[in-house]
Amino acid sequence: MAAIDPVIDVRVQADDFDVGVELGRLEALGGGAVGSFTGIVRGGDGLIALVLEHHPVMTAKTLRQIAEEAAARWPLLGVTLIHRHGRLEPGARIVLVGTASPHRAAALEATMFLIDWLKTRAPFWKQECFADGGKTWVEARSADNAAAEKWGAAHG
Amino acid sequence: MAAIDPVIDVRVQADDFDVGVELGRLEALGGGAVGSFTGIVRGGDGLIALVLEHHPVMTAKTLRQIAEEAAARWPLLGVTLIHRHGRLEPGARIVLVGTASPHRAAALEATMFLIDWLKTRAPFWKQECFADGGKTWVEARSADNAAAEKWGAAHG
Amino acid sequence: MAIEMLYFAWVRERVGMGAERVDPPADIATVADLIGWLAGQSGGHAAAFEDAGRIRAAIDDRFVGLDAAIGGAREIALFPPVTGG
Amino acid sequence: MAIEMLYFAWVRERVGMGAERVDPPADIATVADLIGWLAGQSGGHAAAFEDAGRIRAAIDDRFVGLDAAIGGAREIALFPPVTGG
Repeated sequence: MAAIDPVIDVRVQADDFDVGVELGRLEALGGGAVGSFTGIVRGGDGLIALVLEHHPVMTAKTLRQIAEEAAARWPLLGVTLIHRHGRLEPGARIVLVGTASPHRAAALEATMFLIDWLKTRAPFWKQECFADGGKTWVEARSADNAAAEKWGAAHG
Repeated sequence: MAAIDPVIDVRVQADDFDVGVELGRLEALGGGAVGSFTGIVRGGDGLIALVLEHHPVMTAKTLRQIAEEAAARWPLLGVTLIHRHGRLEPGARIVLVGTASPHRAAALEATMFLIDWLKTRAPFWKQECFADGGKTWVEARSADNAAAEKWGAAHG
Repeated sequence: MAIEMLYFAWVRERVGMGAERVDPPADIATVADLIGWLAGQSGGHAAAFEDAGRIRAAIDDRFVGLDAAIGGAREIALFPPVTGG
Repeated sequence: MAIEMLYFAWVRERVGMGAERVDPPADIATVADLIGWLAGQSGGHAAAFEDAGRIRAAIDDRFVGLDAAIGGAREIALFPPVTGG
């Protein structure tokens, strides 16, 4: 797998991102197969915003490690991970995972792996803000841990 | 699974498509999770173009059936399938699969299912055109059949 | 029993046309029978249909197996295994 | 042994600050020891660290278990399980 040296692009930012532009960069790597996952703030139950807090020093480093782990497991030409922080209203994009590979299964499996690991390993915390003024820190979900654990331990 | 009536958008066209616009439509459905796969013409070995022939009456109908099958298996809010035909040069997009769901695993598994079934069930045929004037019809791959078969038979 | 035939990809190229109207004899009951009969119609047809195992079929825009009965078919498409995606 | 502490999410809110410099006694050897010691520093610290099982930690920007030794640590972050993505 280490035969390919993938283009890893990791960003932690308050601003929105352009999914078409980001996936276009991955398409241009020539692999033929591009997979993506976009996470968006879901409304309902009076939610007016999520506030995403993060550990500023660790986040980019952790995302890079997760991207490198994916590149060690699948033949990837590129991995893009973008995670927003700050206040995000319903409908706002939170996270983008994008992969490029010569193989469609590699692109999509790596995408799934990346979002599963990112959910349980990247130092972000979500607070829900409701219309009635209430605020709640989102609890970690055991289903997320189970999803991450099915990929096994880190290689590195 | 039938509780949700998904937005199914199926297109067979010669023109290119805008991945950002298409995925934006799926994001707007409010599910929170959008998955995608984009297939692109891969260059190399003197390939100058693919020519995609299709069965004009059957293609859109078949893509719709495949999308409905995915919606019967996963809780999807939306499925977008766009497949181009005609002459496509290296770097050109061929196919887009996009899904929206409340659940990230559903979005990405359905994306994988859709591209696997599309490869083995949609009536398209690829011809490779080479710089030396040679033309070759792409042979069906047993790996593609195996990938499609792992999802089992149609529900309908 | 006139049937509108459609051919795609290398089947179309070998036959030398994308569509034709045929009127097979009454004892041609299945798609496989039809393929065997078509193979005798011209050199191009023979080249297209020399190996029926490589041919896939649709009757009136529905995929069928080669053992499918063709009675009542208005249109039959013959083509190689699909390679889209 | 002065350590720069960082707190995130509800740990930060309960402690009442995002960072502080602490100087725990010499017998505080592990992250778990540190959490127990911090819990005695104020009512806010007590509320944040009443259940050590809900706390995760990083030493000098690397995730560690609560049994990790803190000797030589420059900076220690304490926070709830992550909920990004």
